[in-house]
Amino acid sequence: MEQLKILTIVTESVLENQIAEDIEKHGAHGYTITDARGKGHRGLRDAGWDYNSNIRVEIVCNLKTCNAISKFLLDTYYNDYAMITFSYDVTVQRSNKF
Amino acid sequence: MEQLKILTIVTESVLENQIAEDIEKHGAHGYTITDARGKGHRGLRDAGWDYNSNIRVEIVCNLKTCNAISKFLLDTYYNDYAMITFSYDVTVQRSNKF
Amino acid sequence: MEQLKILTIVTESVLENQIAEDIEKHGAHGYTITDARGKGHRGLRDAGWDYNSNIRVEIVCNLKTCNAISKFLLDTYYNDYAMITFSYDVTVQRSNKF
Amino acid sequence: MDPIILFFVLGVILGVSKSEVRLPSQIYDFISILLLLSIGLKGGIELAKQPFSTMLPQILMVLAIGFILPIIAFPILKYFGKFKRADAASIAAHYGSVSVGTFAVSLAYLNTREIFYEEYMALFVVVLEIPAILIGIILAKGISKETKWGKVTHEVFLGKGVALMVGGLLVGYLAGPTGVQSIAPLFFDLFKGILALFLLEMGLITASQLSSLKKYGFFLLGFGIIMPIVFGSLGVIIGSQLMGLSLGGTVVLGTLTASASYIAVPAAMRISVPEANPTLSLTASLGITFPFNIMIGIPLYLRIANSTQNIFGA
Amino acid sequence: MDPIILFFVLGVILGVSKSEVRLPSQIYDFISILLLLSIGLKGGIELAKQPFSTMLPQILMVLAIGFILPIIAFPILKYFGKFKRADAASIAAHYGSVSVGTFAVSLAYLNTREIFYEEYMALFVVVLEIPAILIGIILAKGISKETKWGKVTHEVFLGKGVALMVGGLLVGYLAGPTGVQSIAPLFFDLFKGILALFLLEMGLITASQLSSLKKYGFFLLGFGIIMPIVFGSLGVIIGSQLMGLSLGGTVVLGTLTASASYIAVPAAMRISVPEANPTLSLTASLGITFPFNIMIGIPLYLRIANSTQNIFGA
Amino acid sequence: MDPIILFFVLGVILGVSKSEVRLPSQIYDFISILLLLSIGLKGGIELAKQPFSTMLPQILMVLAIGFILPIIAFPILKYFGKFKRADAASIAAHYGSVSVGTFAVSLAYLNTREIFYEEYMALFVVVLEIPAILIGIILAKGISKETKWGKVTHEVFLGKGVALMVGGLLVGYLAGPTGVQSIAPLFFDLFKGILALFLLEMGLITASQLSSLKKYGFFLLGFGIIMPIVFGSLGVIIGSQLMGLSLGGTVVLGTLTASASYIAVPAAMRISVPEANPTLSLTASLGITFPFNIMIGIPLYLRIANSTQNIFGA
Ligand SMILES: Nc1ncnc2c1ncn2[C@@H]1O[C@H](COP(=O)(O)O)[C@@H](O)[C@H]1O
Ligand SMILES: Nc1ncnc2c1ncn2[C@@H]1O[C@H](COP(=O)(O)O)[C@@H](O)[C@H]1O
Ligand SMILES: Nc1ncnc2c1ncn2[C@@H]1O[C@H](COP(=O)(O)O)[C@@H](O)[C@H]1O
Ligand code: NA
Ligand code: NA
Ligand code: NA
Repeated sequence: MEQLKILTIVTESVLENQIAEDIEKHGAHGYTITDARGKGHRGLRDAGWDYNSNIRVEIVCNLKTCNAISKFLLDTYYNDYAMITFSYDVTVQRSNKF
Repeated sequence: MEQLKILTIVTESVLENQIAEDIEKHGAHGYTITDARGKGHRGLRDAGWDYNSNIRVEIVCNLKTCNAISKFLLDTYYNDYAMITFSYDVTVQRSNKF
Repeated sequence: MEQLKILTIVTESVLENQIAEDIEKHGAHGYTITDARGKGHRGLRDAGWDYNSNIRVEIVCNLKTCNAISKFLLDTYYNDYAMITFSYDVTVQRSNKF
Repeated sequence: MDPIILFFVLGVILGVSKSEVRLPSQIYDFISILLLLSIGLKGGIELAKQPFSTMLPQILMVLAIGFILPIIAFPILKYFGKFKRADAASIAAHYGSVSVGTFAVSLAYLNTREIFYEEYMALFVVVLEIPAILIGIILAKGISKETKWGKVTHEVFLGKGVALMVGGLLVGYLAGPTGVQSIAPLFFDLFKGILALFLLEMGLITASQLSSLKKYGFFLLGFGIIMPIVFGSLGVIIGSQLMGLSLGGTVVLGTLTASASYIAVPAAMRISVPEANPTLSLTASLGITFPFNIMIGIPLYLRIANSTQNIFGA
Repeated sequence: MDPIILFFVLGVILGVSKSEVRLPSQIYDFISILLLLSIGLKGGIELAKQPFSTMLPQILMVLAIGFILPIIAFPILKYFGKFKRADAASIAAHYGSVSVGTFAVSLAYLNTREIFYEEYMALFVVVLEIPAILIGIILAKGISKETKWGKVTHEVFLGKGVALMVGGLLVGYLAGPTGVQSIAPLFFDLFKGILALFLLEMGLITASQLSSLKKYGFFLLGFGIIMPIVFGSLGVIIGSQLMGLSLGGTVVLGTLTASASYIAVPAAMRISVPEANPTLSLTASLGITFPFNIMIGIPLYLRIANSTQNIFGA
Repeated sequence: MDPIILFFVLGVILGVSKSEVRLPSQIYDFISILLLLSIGLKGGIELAKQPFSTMLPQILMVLAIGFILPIIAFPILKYFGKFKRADAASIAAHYGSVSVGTFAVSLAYLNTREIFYEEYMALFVVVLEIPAILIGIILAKGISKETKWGKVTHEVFLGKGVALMVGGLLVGYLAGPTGVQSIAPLFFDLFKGILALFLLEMGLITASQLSSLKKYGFFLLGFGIIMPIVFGSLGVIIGSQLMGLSLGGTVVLGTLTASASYIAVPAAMRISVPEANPTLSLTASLGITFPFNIMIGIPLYLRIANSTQNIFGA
């Protein structure tokens, strides 16, 4: 069976709708989003109000989709938005649907 | 030392109490829950209101417990509820307590 | 390229500011925090009100920083506060900044 | 037009046009809690004025209605709608039960028109909310030993809806009209404003249900309109002829029987009849019946109540 | 019975019976903020009417009380309760400090009975809240160099509780009674309704503390009832005999000394005396003393105040 | 001093001193929603009293202002401020648009002084909010084919700010003064209290912007003070000389032109001109211009309006 990945993206909340679209366009079957705050190279984002909060997006997908999505997101948004992406191997139970 | 796992479950918020009980019954020593939203095979669950929001549950446990819990949850809920489970290896600091 | 880690810490919300300082002191370049609830050896922490809720902190860093942070946090807080830490390998896209 | 209905329409429009307006879910919770407590408190104050013995026959009558309505709806859904047993049972339970939001709108409607109604009707909301859930589960599963009745009972009586309304009723009953005066600015004066916000959010939610409507065909649409008219008429007739309610009280009872639950019942069904598709019942109750009732139904039940009085006498 | 107390009882019942009713934590925050600002604002308006020189002796007196109370409580906890040093110090700090919720209930209680009290008492809440924290830390650690006093001071003065009440006091003081009129509908008219919701949630939280009660034995139960009676009586006597407060003011001061903190102190202790078990102090202050005070204590302190006046003269 | 301004100052002080006071973001959302709806509702009621034909020239005039202001600001920012094209365009858009919070403070200011103003000014907020965004995008990108105008339009018209204000306007218009009466306790009576809480949070946010101020040098500071004075004077003169507004209406228009957006525009710019640094524009609009306007600007525009009337006649 194909090795599956979790791709995690932490980025600005304003991008939520756009990224959700992007993810689907690149063939992922789903995603999970939680609200987050944090700090990185672009300073403190402490969720105090709308324009300063993060989301944390997780996508279960295969390696190809993982690479395609992360490449697309970084190419499109990385220069202008707070963003970090990372991935790792997972075992998905009942994974036939991915 | 035994290899430990993180088992992650994303499912409907209405199941929170039941799943918390299930987890304990199967011998896990704890769990962590965050509120989430997302999309999967059963459509968009965007946390707009109670019946349409997700939770993300993480359990640190050994392989046996991980398998037992995920099997039980999928057998019990998978047909009727939005649910996804996945797991991966972790190193737990001060892991003697698991 | 150096192998990177995710270090995850689940602990009491009251520690948020202190831990954020500690993380930076030990050389990590950022962190991501989400609100959480959960159960562990120190009982149920169900986020009902301020003094009973958890945070879940994630740090992308190299092995050395990961070990330094987790050692420091466990030495400093583990005896007196609800806390669990675990880590695993990740691939970070555009990882040159870590 | 009543501004609270306009808020609902605004919500639907904003929802359909995919605007970014949303009430945070915690605010929706807060608003629901305020509404449920307010309704309970008002009911409790009035209850204190009634000798309980005169109420008992009315309560039993309402209880009986609660058992009968889902039993009427179920075969219609199963044989005409061709729904699976679990789905038919679940939808029937939603329609046998009541919608607190619709109830609140009917009170506001009558207040605006200065039509008197028995304030203790809040009690009937609670009484009607419960039996349909039990019947729904039995219709879906038979009287099976597997059903965790403990869990069901807990879900029904201690779910947010019933617990807060009963709680409000008791507080209102015990504190009485003068006692409650000090908390009136929050619970009574703000009531319609809070209801307006609630309806704004209901409009947004309704809009998000509309897309499922296409998917589930037109039977649901018809059912979601005809069923409340039938149940509403039934409620009006029983209220005026058998229970001796005032004109306003009759309208409220008709609204209650016509309305379909979207708080207590979905939660209970999701736990107890998980194989039922929750989208079906919510599409019908929220997407069709709720807007129908608050915009067309309530005035209609008033007309029916008027006619009934004219024909049969009050 | 006062409806706000009924809301507390409702919360306890719903909590004990494991109902699903909960205020979202953000709403709890919102409500706390409103209460703290309201109390501060009211206090500030009244403060503007007093020449500060007449207040100073009273303030110093209250400050002294704040230093003495935890020093009385500590040895009782350590030697009779057999608590570890850190736990005894932490609980002592909770009881030396005050509960804003209890204070608010005492104001509501006196308002209902139309008993006059000095409105500037809000100032004393702040004055009493702080010294106990310092004493608690010293009792736990000695006057150690390690203690990060900077952090402690920050925690104490800039924690939500003190910051908002002092902020409200200043705004009320500077804006004066006519200035504040325009914001009165939110901060004053809704006060008791908001307090009712707050007590509903406090009831739910209290219920969740009850289970720890069994675990920690009956010493805490006794302590949580007897300590407030002792401290309350002390407060009443000092208030009426040494500070020349009115009957109502005396009751309020008695309530303040009798009450135990569950906002500022737990936060400060968790950071500064982390080895103290927070469950112990919260079980006592929230699970026992808070319900005791709002249901039995406040009327009791009124009786004591009345007797004191009769015996010693006002 | 007006207590709502004191709340803002309190927020700044608490923010600067790193206190733990924060409104949960959901509460901030809730409060914004209430303010936007309230302002819309009030405007809508007044709008119903005007024949639309008399309004049209005024609307067109305001629309024109909205197109011109950012075109004035842009070259100043680009050539004197030496900002990158995208940053200059984005800041220009912020200053061409309006701040609803500042608008609300100006209404409160005039109400306190019992100075009459045209209540339908709320309509102008919406009219002024929009053109600056379009100009900002064109200034940044040229009239490029790549710009997703569909997305921009959606962002502008269906973003929270415009959608709720227009929604409120329509509800107020359709329901009329008597219809709206039932929801007045929430939307009108609480208005200034809610505004006070909003300003408390704005103060906290402003404080968090102050640190970026140092980083971005003193040009921003000067710009953030001089630009509103220039635009405010322009607004006053246009309002009194070309549009024939009352003294109060003139002050409100001056406040609108002087104010800089921090809700609709930042959101639209973040999506449409992402290469612009959002910290720059928010530091200026929130950290400088907002406090300047509510504390110094509004009284200043009143003085300018008075002088203008004296010199040119009303
Ligand atoms: N080293 C890190 N570990 C965990 N999260 C990070 C890290 N760096 C950045 N983040 C998250 O990613 C967001 C954007 O990062 P940046 O673009 O570096 O400012 C931050 O606000 C954090 O939430
Ligand atoms: N491929 C995926 N990646 C991440 N999360 C997913 C994925 N598929 C489903 N989920 C999450 O699991 C929930 C239930 O999934 P489903 O049962 O497939 O609808 C969704 O609402 C998502 O939050
Ligand atoms: N086995 C576990 N799996 C996942 N989360 C855990 C586990 N044990 C503890 N936690 C989390 O860590 C917090 C503190 O744990 P503890 O100190 O063991 O009470 C708990 O409240 C949980 O949120
Ligand atoms: Na019904
Ligand atoms: Na005390
Ligand atoms: Na402007």
